[in-house]
Amino acid sequence: MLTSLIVVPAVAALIVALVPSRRSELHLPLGFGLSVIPLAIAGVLFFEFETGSAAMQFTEHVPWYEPWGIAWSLGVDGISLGMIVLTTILIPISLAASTHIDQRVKEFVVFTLLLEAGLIGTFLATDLFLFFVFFEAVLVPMYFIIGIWGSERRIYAAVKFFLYTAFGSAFMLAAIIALGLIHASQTGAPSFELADLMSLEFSGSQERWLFAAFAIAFAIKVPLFPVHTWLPDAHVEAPTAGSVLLAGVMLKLGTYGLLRFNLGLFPQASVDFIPLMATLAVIGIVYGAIVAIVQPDLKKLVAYSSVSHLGFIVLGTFALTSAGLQGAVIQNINHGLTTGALFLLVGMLYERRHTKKIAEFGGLAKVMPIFAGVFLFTTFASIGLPGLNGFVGEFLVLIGTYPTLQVFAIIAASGVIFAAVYLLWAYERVFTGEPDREENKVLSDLSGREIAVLAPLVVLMVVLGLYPKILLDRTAASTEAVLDRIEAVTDYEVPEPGRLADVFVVAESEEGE
Amino acid sequence: MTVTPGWYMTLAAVLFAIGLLGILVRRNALIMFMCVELMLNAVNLTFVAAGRALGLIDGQVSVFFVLVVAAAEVVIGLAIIVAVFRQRSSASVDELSGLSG
Amino acid sequence: MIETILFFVLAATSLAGAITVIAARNPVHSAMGLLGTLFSLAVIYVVNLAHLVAAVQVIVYAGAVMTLFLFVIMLIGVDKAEERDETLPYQRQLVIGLAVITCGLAIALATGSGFRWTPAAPAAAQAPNGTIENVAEPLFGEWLLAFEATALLLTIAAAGAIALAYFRRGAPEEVAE
Amino acid sequence: MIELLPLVIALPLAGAVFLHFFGRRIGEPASGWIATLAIGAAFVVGLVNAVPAFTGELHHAEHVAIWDWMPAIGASLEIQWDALSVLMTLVVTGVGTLIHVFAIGYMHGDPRFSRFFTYLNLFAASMLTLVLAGNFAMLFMGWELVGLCSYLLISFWYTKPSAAAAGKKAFVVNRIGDFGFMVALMLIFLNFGTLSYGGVFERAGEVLTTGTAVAIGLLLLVGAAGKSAQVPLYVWLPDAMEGPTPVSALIHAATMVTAGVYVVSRAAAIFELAPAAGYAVATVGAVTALWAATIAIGQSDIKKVLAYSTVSQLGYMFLAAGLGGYVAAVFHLMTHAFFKALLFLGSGSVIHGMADEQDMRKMGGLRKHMPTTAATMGVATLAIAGIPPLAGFWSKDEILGVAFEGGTYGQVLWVVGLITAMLTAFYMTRQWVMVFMGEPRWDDGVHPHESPRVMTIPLVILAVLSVVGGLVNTPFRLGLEHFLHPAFEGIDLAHPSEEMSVFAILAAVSVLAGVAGIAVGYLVYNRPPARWTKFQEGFGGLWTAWEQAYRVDDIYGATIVKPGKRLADAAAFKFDLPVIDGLVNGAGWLVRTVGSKLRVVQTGLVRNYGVLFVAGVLAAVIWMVVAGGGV
Repeated sequence: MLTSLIVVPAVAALIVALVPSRRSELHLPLGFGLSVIPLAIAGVLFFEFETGSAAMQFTEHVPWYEPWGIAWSLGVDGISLGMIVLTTILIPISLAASTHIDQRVKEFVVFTLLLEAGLIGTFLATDLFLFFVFFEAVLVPMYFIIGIWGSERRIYAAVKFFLYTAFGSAFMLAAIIALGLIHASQTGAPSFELADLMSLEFSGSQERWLFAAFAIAFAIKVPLFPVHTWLPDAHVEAPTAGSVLLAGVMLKLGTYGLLRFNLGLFPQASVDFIPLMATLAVIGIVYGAIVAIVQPDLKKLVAYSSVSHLGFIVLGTFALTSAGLQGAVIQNINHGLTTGALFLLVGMLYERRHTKKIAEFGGLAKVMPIFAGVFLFTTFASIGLPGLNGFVGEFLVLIGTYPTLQVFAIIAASGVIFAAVYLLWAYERVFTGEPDREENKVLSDLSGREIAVLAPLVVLMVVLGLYPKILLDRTAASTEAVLDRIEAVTDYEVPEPGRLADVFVVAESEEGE
Repeated sequence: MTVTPGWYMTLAAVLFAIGLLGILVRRNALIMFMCVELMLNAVNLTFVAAGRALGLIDGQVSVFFVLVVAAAEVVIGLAIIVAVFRQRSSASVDELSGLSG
Repeated sequence: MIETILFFVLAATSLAGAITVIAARNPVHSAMGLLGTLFSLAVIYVVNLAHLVAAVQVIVYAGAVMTLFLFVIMLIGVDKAEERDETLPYQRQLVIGLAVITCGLAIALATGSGFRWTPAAPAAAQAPNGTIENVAEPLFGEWLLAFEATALLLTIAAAGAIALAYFRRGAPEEVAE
Repeated sequence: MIELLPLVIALPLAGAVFLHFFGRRIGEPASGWIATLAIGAAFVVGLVNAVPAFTGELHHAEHVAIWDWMPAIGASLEIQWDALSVLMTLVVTGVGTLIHVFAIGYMHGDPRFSRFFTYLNLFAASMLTLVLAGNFAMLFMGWELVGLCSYLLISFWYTKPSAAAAGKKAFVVNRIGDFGFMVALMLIFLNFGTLSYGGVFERAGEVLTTGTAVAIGLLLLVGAAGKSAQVPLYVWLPDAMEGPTPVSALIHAATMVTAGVYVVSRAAAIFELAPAAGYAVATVGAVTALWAATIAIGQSDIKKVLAYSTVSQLGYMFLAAGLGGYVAAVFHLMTHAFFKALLFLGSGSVIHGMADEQDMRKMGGLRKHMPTTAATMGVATLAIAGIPPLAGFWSKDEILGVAFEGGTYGQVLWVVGLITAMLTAFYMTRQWVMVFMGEPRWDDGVHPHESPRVMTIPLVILAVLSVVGGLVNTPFRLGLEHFLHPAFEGIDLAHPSEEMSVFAILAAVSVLAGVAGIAVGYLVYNRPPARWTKFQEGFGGLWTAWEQAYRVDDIYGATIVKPGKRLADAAAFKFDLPVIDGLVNGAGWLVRTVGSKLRVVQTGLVRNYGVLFVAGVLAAVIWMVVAGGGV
């Protein structure tokens, strides 16, 4: 079943490629139609997923290159399930939102479908080598999507995006190979299987170096604070579909990697690196939000807001508490939905006015009430209004982080204020007041197609906001497993909030006698 | 004072050095070519002397291969020189700097 | 005893030939120098019992290669003397520098105790006799593949030379004075 | 009947959703009535379920679970139904219904009529979620949703830039308060492992050290101050007057702003353990009361006076709650909801009649043209001034009584409270007299008329409530205290002293203060305007300070907003782009320059290459010799 999830998009890309470019009007609908199949498979996978167990399910294992122990082995568990479903949802939506693309539609649809195959592969791979192959493969279609269909400085942005990520993943490759060799030295045969590598013994500094190598690659992808400057450029220049997929799924490769590989393979190093990663995350939250406030360009504003939101996810991951981890995994998906919707909306504005500058707009609510309504709705979901999905992730992360990282949690909570500031201020400048410019007066409101594109995201935002239990149940077991393993291997004690309460009770009763 | 193979080796080394010096110093393409020939012959000498020292006939066999390579090289080299010189009058190598970076 | 005298004589002639190759202003003189070196080497081969090699040396090298050289020299008409000054900047100084380093290295190795010529295999009691049979047997036995490769190389060389010559004819006739 | 409780939230929510989609098609009055019906039904369901509370059977909290929300932190959507939430529900739905009826008249002719009622119903649902929440997470959900609705309703006329800015300001300042509230939740979760009220309040005694209790108390105070517009974070309420008047009445007088008082009362178990936090709440309350009262005196906009009056009265409630007088606070909350809603609606009908004129200096002599409004606002003015037997007297007097009993510090606060009572009486009378008495000072073309019956009926009902409301909890028959007692068991409620003599003296002093305020107000402002300015100059610079509300907005602007923007600009355009991006592009530049330097080596000359070649070989040989231990 999992292999079909990867193969179907690839075959779909092939089919679309075979359609002659004369019939260009066929490509997008065909691509959209084909992309619904993986969505169906992912849906089946989601409901057949056994909620209780933390083990990898639906695993497939086909030896690829025996001497080095590389295998086509796939598996899904609580952590990656959400991301698979999110990817299969966002691909059809971004295709449907790309009707404004006129030149070379065929290549666009082919690259998007290949991107989908690569992304799903990355989340499903349980063999590190296979993971790396997909991790790199994903860059190529995105490079072309940004490079060909982007706006003015697209070449610069595409090259910067590609080189930056490739630079990071070079370290990761070295670490993966090192792992394979260590495995060979300890157990005879080299292997890249995640389960095998988890049982390896490392010397102190060795583990820390390997952790650092993986962390660099994923930190660039997340992006964490110092290495984030490729994101605004990539987002501003990418076409709507590119931005949606880049923010919605590709950034999560970083957070997913940190959780799956950094925490999974190097528990002791993760515990040692908590202060550093937490600091970078918190800086990302506050810095991303502050910088977002004064961005003149809507897309850059949303890009920096992504830096801020993903800071929350990394903070939740490295808080190493059950609520924190669950919050991080859920926020991965919620951020994908809200920011995806925001980018779709900004894209629709761009299609109408061919500009993203906030100053160019004003008083649009009068001209486009439905659009303004949906934008406000998404803004509040992104700010983290309870009842909508943004809140669930952020609240879980903040509440979960406090037991271990008190000061960090409080500073991160201030990010909530800045989020309100920059988004509402942007909303105010763009939508309220009288439309003063002529071009703004004649803008058309949302068309049926656009509403159809946004509707599933809006529904999901409300459903996940009020009833996140369907997702929380599926991730709880896996995140607990990660924590138990860290607790078992290292001397780190996962704080059970409330146990403190019992502790107090016990302590007091002893003092009492 | 019997002649040990080492002597032949040193002679070959000196010949090689002279050939090398010739390439670096002279500007005329043909002279440089001859120097290359000189260096190849020095190598042949080492092969033969080593073969004699080690009692292996292979030393002399490999001389043939060096010879073949030298011959092929001369053929092509001279053809190029002739072709190039059709365009330019002087034989100096320094004019041929079209491939500069 | 006789071998030592022979060695010194032949060494002298070959070195002299080599020096004339690089020193002579007229290419023809350097060609003659090269020829001298080749002949003295041939004799050295004989002294080292490499008879076939000596014969081949004389026939192929001295005969074919040198004639080709002379032919080309005459064809292009570069047989007049040319000035000896150095055009490239730093070239001369660099070469001298390298020469000094090389001599330094050579002397250091020669006088240094550590570096002795220790052949990998023990010195053979009996030096191989380079007769045609002795050489031919390994040439067509062990080294057959290499032999075939050289055959291929020669055909390519021939084709290359013709190709070079052939294309030239198409090009407009430049005046080569 | 308890199972029907979720309906209390569901009905207004359903109303909001229905109107959102079909409101425009239903058209003007109908959508208003549907909304009113929705909240009215909620009131009925609440009333039905409140009967056991009145009869005293509801002696422990009932729980109705809806569904699991975030199990990892003990957060689920569950309703807690005890005396406190009963009272709050009835106030919210009761006053809410009246305001909905009023709004149908007030919003007549507005193009987005149905959208307004969608937001009003959504607000009602959110406030009820807040009030009925069974755990802190759901409380926080209601807390923020209420902030959302206030944002939507303040900037309802979004085409007015000032309204949009006011909405954003309200939401951001509320968010600052929510930040404090969230940190409090973090502390609670760390210590209790769950956020449900049951888990927290029962074990509060054993689990919390006084230090953490004080910390949680103070953080809850920050959250409450943000929502109930107390001293540091009150700046958003006066600007919130940009919204339509029914909004001001419902949200910024009766319900939302009281959420802070509700939270402090709900978390009484925690404040019980932290007297220091209690005193902090009381002090903030007293300071706010006095501070806002002084500003209200100088305001000339009819709604601004009421806004600062609300801030001041909320200060009173915080004063009582801080000293442990939760019943007094809730009692004042209820009575205040009645007469303040009445005042706002009254001002709404005045504005409606005066063609949206809000400046009192352009009014005067309206009692002849708007008799009902004048009469009902007169009643409310007397009530808020604390004239017996009206509601305001009983509730304010009980607060002052609680303060008086609260030890020496309590008595200091009592004095502050007394002064504020006098100021309150003064500025309310000033307002009433300027609007309804004296010579008409209208602009030309304005001809005030009495509002239609759909607006005046709620005024009359609220007037009756303002009169009757006080009798619920007179010292002779502590009705409310008895009613609320089950919600506060295990907490020793502070209340005024029992002996009649102390009560009598206190009552006399507070009535005296009230009457003095009214007298001064009446004497000064019943004269032609020239007389006013002479009176106002008597205060010299103070009066202008009050008028400009001590220029607090400018101070905040200069100390927080402007530096914040400069910091953001510096971070974005001086640090992020040049430095970090610079580093990245710098790497590219570095590679390019090194490359161009190396190009020189490629001369194209064979002999140069020869030299390099030989040099390389020599280096390798030397390295081998040296490494090989040759020389």
